[in-house]
Amino acid sequence: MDARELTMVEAVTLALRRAMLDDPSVVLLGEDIGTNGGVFRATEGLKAEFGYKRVMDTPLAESMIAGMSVGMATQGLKPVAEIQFMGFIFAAMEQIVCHAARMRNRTRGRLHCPLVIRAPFGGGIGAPEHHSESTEALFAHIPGLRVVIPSSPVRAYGLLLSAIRDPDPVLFLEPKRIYRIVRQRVTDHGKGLPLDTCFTLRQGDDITLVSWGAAMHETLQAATQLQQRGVSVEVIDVATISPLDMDTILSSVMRTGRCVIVQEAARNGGIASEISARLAEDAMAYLRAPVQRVTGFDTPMPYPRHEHFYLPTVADIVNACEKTLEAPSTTAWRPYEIF
Amino acid sequence: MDARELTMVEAVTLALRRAMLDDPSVVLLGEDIGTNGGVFRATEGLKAEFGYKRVMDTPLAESMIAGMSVGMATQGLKPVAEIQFMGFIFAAMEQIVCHAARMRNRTRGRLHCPLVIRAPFGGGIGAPEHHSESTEALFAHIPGLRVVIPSSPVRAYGLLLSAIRDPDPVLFLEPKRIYRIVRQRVTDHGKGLPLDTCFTLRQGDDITLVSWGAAMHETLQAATQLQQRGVSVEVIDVATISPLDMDTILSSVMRTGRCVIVQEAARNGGIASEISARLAEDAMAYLRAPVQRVTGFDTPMPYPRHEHFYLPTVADIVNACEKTLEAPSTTAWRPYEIF
Amino acid sequence: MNHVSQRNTHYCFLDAQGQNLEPLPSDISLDWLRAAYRHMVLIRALDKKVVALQRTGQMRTYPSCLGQEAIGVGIGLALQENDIFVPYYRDQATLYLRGVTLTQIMQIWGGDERGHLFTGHAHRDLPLCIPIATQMTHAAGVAVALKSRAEPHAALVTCGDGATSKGDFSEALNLAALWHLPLVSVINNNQWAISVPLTMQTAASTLAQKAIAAGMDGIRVDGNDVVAVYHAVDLALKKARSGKGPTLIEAVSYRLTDHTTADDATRYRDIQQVNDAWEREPIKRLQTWLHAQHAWDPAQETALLEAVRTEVDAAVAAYLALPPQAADEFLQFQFAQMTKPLTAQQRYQQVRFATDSGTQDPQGAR
Amino acid sequence: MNHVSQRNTHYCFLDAQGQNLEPLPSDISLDWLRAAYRHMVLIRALDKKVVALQRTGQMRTYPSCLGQEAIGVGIGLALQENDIFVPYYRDQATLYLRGVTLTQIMQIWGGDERGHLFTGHAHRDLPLCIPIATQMTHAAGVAVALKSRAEPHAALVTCGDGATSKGDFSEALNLAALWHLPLVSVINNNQWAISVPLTMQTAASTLAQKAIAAGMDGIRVDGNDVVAVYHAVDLALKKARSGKGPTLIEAVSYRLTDHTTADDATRYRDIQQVNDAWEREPIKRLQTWLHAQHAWDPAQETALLEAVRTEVDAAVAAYLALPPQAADEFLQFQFAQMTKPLTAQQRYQQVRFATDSGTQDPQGAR
Ligand SMILES: Cc1ncc(C[n+]2csc(CCOP(=O)(O)OP(=O)(O)O)c2C)c(N)n1
Ligand SMILES: Cc1ncc(C[n+]2csc(CCOP(=O)(O)OP(=O)(O)O)c2C)c(N)n1
Ligand SMILES: [Mg+2]
Ligand SMILES: [Mg+2]
Repeated sequence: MDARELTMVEAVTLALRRAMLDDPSVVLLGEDIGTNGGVFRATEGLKAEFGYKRVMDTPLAESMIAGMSVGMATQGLKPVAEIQFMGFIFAAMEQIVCHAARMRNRTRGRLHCPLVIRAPFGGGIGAPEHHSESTEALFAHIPGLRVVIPSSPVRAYGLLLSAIRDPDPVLFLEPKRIYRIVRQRVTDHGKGLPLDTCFTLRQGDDITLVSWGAAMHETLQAATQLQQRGVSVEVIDVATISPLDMDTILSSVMRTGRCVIVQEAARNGGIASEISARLAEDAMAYLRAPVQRVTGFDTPMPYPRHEHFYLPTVADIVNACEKTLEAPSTTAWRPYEIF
Repeated sequence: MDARELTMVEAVTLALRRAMLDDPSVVLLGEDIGTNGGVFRATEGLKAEFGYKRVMDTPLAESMIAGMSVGMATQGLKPVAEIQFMGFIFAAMEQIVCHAARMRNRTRGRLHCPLVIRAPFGGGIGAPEHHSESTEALFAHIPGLRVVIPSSPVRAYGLLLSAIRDPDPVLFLEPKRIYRIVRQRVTDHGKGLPLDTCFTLRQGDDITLVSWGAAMHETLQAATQLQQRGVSVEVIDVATISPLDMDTILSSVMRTGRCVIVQEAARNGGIASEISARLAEDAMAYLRAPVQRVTGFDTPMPYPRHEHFYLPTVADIVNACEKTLEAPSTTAWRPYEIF
Repeated sequence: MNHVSQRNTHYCFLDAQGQNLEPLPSDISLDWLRAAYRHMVLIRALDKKVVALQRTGQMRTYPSCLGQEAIGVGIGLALQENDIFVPYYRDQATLYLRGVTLTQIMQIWGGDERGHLFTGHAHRDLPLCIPIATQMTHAAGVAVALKSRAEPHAALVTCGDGATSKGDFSEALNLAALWHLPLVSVINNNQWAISVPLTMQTAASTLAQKAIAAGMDGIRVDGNDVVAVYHAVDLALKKARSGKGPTLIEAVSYRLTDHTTADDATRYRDIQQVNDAWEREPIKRLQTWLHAQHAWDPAQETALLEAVRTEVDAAVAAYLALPPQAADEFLQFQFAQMTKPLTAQQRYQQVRFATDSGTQDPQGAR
Repeated sequence: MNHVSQRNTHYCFLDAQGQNLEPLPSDISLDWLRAAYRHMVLIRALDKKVVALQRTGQMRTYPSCLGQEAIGVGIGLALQENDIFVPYYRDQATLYLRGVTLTQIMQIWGGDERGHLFTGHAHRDLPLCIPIATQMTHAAGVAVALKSRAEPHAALVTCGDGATSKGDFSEALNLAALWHLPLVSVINNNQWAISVPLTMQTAASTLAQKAIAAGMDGIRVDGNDVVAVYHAVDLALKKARSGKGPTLIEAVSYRLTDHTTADDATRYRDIQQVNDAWEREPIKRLQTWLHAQHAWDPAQETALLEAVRTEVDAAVAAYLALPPQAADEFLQFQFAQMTKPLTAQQRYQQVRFATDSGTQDPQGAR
C-alpha cells in the first residue's frame, strides 16, 4: 500500500475510487463529473475506469440530482452526488430536508437513505457570485443529516470513505480554497475516519481554537504565531459539524478556560454560535473569558475583487485570541463588542 | 376607527387589506389564496374586494412564486406571497437565498426587492407531515433577509404592515397554532410596529424569559405560574429574529442575571443558540446561571398523534426556570446537561 | 424540425353509461372485472369510513379518493410484485393492492409513522409523499436502480394535476426520457388542486402533451374507466420492463369531494359541476356494465357490501386499538445508530415523561 | 384530445454561406445589416480582449460569447427602451445594446458589484443571473408587473440549452402561457452546458417543443443568422407588447470556445465539431453577404476594426483604472438602512482595515 503526496482534491478522488472498488453499489452522479472529471477534477478518471453506468453525467437540475439520489438510495444503491458548487444546492433543499433526512424516520427504518452529497464550498478563490458560499449552518440545523467538512487530504480521504459507507445521508462539504494548498501523504488503506468526533490537531493549555474547513488553515497559522509568543494553543478541527461532538470541545475548554471559534460563514446563526452557546451552558464555570467568534459578515461573500474584505484572517484570529488571553480570569467582565 | 376583537389570522387579513388599500402596488399571490381565501383564510374576502389582478391564485410551484415575486418586486410592485405551509418553502429556497436577499447588494442599490413571503408555521395543530415545521433559523442565517414572527393579533397587524412597507425582503412567519387561540382588540389605524426591536411583554427582575411565535403562549403561562410563586419574570418576545435586536435582551439579562430561551424549533443551530451565545459573549459577567434553552428535539416533528412528545410545554419551561433560579449566584458552576 | 414526436392516444373502453366504446382488451375477463369492481367498492367503503372517523375526532386530516378509485385499482392490478410503486398521498387503492393493510393506511392518516412499515409487495415501495411532485424524481432514481441492476421491473409513480406545474415533474420526465428509464408516470387528473381548477393551473390543453417537452410518449385515458387505466398502465409497464423506456399517462377523473377533510369545496366550486361528474364516476358504470352482461346480481352486491363492511370494520377496530408510540420512539429512527446528541435528548425525554410534573399530558399542560 | 397546439417554425434567412434562403424581411435595410455587423464585430473584439485580460491575471472567470454574437445582437436590436431585459450570464452583446458600458461588463466579470449599476435603457433591467434558469421566473414576474400596469412593453429573458432541464424553466413557461404574459424567452442553444452536450441533456428533438408542455408557441431559429434572430424576436416582442401572449424561441448556435476561462473544452469535445461549427458562425456569413451585395468593402472593414479597437481599449483603460471599493462598502447595501448588527460589523471592519495589524493586506497575511 503506497502512500502518495496528495492534495485534498486528489484525496477525494482516491476515496471515491476506493469506495467504488470496494462496493459495486456506489455510483457517482452530477453535472460534468464524467468525461470532464468535474469542474475541480474530483472525479477525474473515474468514468474511464468505471464506465458511464457508475459515473453519471446528469442533466442540469440540482433538485433532480438530489431527488433521484433519494430514490436510488432507497433501492440499494449508494449514490454519491456532486453539487457543482454549494451555491447551487438550494434547488435541492426540498429533497434534502423533506426526504433524504427523513426517509428512515418516516418509514421507521423500513427504508433508509445512504446517500452522500458532495459540494465544494467557501470563498477565497476569486470565483464568480454564488461560487463562494459557506452555508453549512443551514444544513447542520436539519435533523437527520450529517454534515462533514474535511480540512486536510488525510481527513478528506478518511471522512469521505466513512460518509459513503454510512447508512444515512451525509452532506460532505469540501473547502475548495484548500483543495490544492497542501499536500499530505495519503495511504489508500480503505480505512474511514469517525464521523462522530472532532479532531484535536494540536494540544495546548492556554487557549482552545476551534474551527473547520478552509478556516482551519488560518487557524493553524494563528496558533503557530501564538505558540511562537509562548502561548500554548489547543487546536480542534470540528470536522463533523452535525451531529456535533461537544465532548471533545468541552473537555478542552474546561482545561484551557479560553476559546476562540473561527468560521468563514456569516456570523448570525452560524455553527460558531451553537458551539459558543453550548460552552456557555455546559462549561461556564470553567471559562476565564467569554468565548469569542471570529467569523464572516452578515452579507453574502463580496464579488471576487473584494472578498478579502470578508474573509477572516490570521491577524483577526490572533487579535481575538489576544483579547481572550488578556481577560482577567475573574468575573469582572463587562459587556464589550467584537461586532 | 373601530377596534375589533380579532384572532391573529383575522389581524393578518386586516393588515393585508389595509396595505392594499393604502398602496396600489401591493399584490397578493399564492396557492389557493383567491376564491378559497387561503387554507387558513388569511386572505378571505380580498379577491372579492380587490379582484384577481391583485389577489392572484398561482399554479402550484413555490420556486415560481418566489421567483416571480422577485421579478415583480424589482419593477415597482410589492408582492406579498403566501407559501401555504412553511414545510413547502424549501423549493423556493434558491430564489430566497440567491435573489431576494441579494438583489439590492448585487446591484448596489439600483434595484431592490420589497417583497414579503408569508407562511404559517409550527406544530401543535395535528396536521400531516411537513405541515408543522419551525425552520426559522435557516432563514435567519441568510444575510439580507428579515425574519419576522408575530405572537399576538396586535403584533401580527403592526408587524405585517411594516413588513409590507419595508423596502427589503421579509419572511413573515405566522405561528398557526395560535392563529385562533387568543383574541385581542386590534385597531385598523394603519400604524406599523418596528422591525428592529424585541417587545418586552412583562417586566421583572429575577429572570428573563425569551421566546417568539407560538411558544410565547406557553412562555407567558410559565411566567404566570412563576409569578404566582413570587418570582419576578421579565418576558421578551423577540418578534424580528433577524436582524436580531440584542440590545433589549442584553439589558434585560444584565439586570436579571438569569435567562431561559424557549423555542419550538430543533435544538441544534436554532435561534436560541445564537441568543445564548451572544449573551455569553456580551453579558457573561452578569450571568448568575448559565442560560438555558428549552427547545424541540433534533428530529422532524413527529406525525400528529405524537407531536405532543416533541413540543416544549409550560412545565418544561417552569422546570428550566427553576433550575436556573436555584443556581447559586457564584461561579461555582459545574457542567451539567439539560440535553 | 417541423414536428415533434407525439403519441397522444385517448383510451376509453367503458363509457359513462357503462357501454362498450370498443371491444375490451383480450386479457380482461369477467373475473378480472368483478375483482376490479370489488376492489373499488372496498376502497370507497374505506374512504367513507375514514372520513366518518375524522368527523368524530378519531382520525386526522385525510385526503379522500372518492371518484378516483378506478385509477388506483387500475394501477394496482397492473403492477407486479417486483415493480416499485412510488405513491403520492391519494393512492389508497393502489397501496391496498400492493399489500399495505387498511389499518396501516388509517394509521398513517391517523398520524402514526408506523403505518409506513408497509407489508406485502409494498415492502420496497416508497412512503406516501406529501411535498407535491417531489416523488417524481425519487421514482426516476428507483428506475435508475432497477435499470442499473438490469432487473426486468418498472417503477411507477403517481401525482396530481396540480403537480404538473412544479419543476420536479418536468425534471423527472426529462431524465426518464433521456436515460430511457423503466418508469411509468401516472397523473391523477382529478381536475382540481385544492381550490385551483385545471384551467387555472396550465394553458396546456392536455397534461399528456407535457411528455413532448421531454421527448417521450404521452397517453391520455379515461380515468373513470378501470379497464382503460389498467390497459394503458399495463402496456406502459410492459414497455418499461422490457427496456423500451418511459411513458406518461394522464388519467382524467374528478375529485368528487373536498380536497381533504380540512377543506370545504363548496367555497370555491359549483355543485353542478360535481353533480355532473357523479354521472361519470367509475363504480356505477362498471356495475351497470356487469349487470348488463348478467355478470353481477343484487345478491352478489349484498354479499360484497357485507364482506366489505366486515373487512373495513375489522381494520378500524385494529386501528383504534393501536397503542401509542413510546415517548422517545421518534428519536430512535433518525440515524441507524443513536448519536451522542440524540442519546442525551433521549435521556431528557425519558425523564420528562417519567415524572408527573404535568408533562404526562403536555397538551393539557399547555 | 388528439393533437397539441404547436407552431414550430424554423427561421433562417442567411445561410452559412452567406446566401439568402428567403427574401429578407422588409424592415431589414442595408444600414441595419451593417449596424448589426458592427455590433457583432465589436462584441467579438471585446470578448477576445477580456479573455486576454483573464490570461494575464487582470480579469476573473469570464464566459465568452464567441460564436453567439448574432443571438445577443439580434435580441438587442429588437428590444425597445422600455422593454425589460432579464439576462443570464452570456449576454454581453445585448447588455451593450441596452446601454450597459463595456467597462461595466468588464467590471462585473472583474469581480466588482458596481458594474451592475446599469446605465442607459438597462437601468431597470435585471442583473446577470448565475444560478441556472432562476431568471426565468423573475422575467415572468417582470411581465406580470408590466401587464398589471397595462404597460405596452415586454420582458425578454435568455437562458442556455442546459437551463431547459431545470424546473424553473418549465414553471416559468407554464405561468407565462397561462397568464398570457408579455414575455419572450430566448434559449441560446449553443449545444453545450459546460461539458454536457445537448444529446446528454434531453431526449427532446428540439428545445422549441418544450413550449408545448406549457401550451404556448415555440419557434426555432438559426441562431447564427442575426436577421433570423432579430426577426423572430421582434415578432415575438410585438406580439407580447400587444397583449397576444408569450413566445419561446430556440436560437440554435454553437459555443466556439471554452465554457468560461476556467474551463478546458478540449477535455471533452472533439475539435472537429468545433471546426465544423466555425463554418456556420454568424459574423463571417454576414460579412460574406454584405460583400456580395457590395455593401461592405475592405476599407470599411479596416475602419471598423480600428474603431472597435479604440472603443475596447478605452473601456479596458477605464476598467483597469477603477478604484477598489471601500472595505465596508459591501456592508452598506444589504438593506435600505443599516441595521444594528450591520452597523456594529461596519465599525469592526473600519477598525480592522484602519490598523496596520497585517489585515491591511489580508490575502498576504493568510
Ligand atoms: C410543494 C407543496 N406545495 C403545496 C402543498 C399543499 N398542497 C397539498 S395538496 C395540494 C394540491 C395538489 O393538487 P394535485 O396535484 O392536483 O393533487 P390532488 O390533491 O388533486 O390529488 C397542495 C397545494 C404541498 N403538499 N406541497
Ligand atoms: C443552478 C446552477 N447549477 C449549476 C451551475 C454551474 N454551471 C454554470 S454554467 C453551467 C452550464 C449551463 O449551460 P447552458 O444552460 O447551456 O448555458 P451556456 O453556459 O452553455 O450558455 C453550469 C452547470 C449554475 N451556475 N447554476
Ligand atoms: Mg388534482
Ligand atoms: Mg449551452
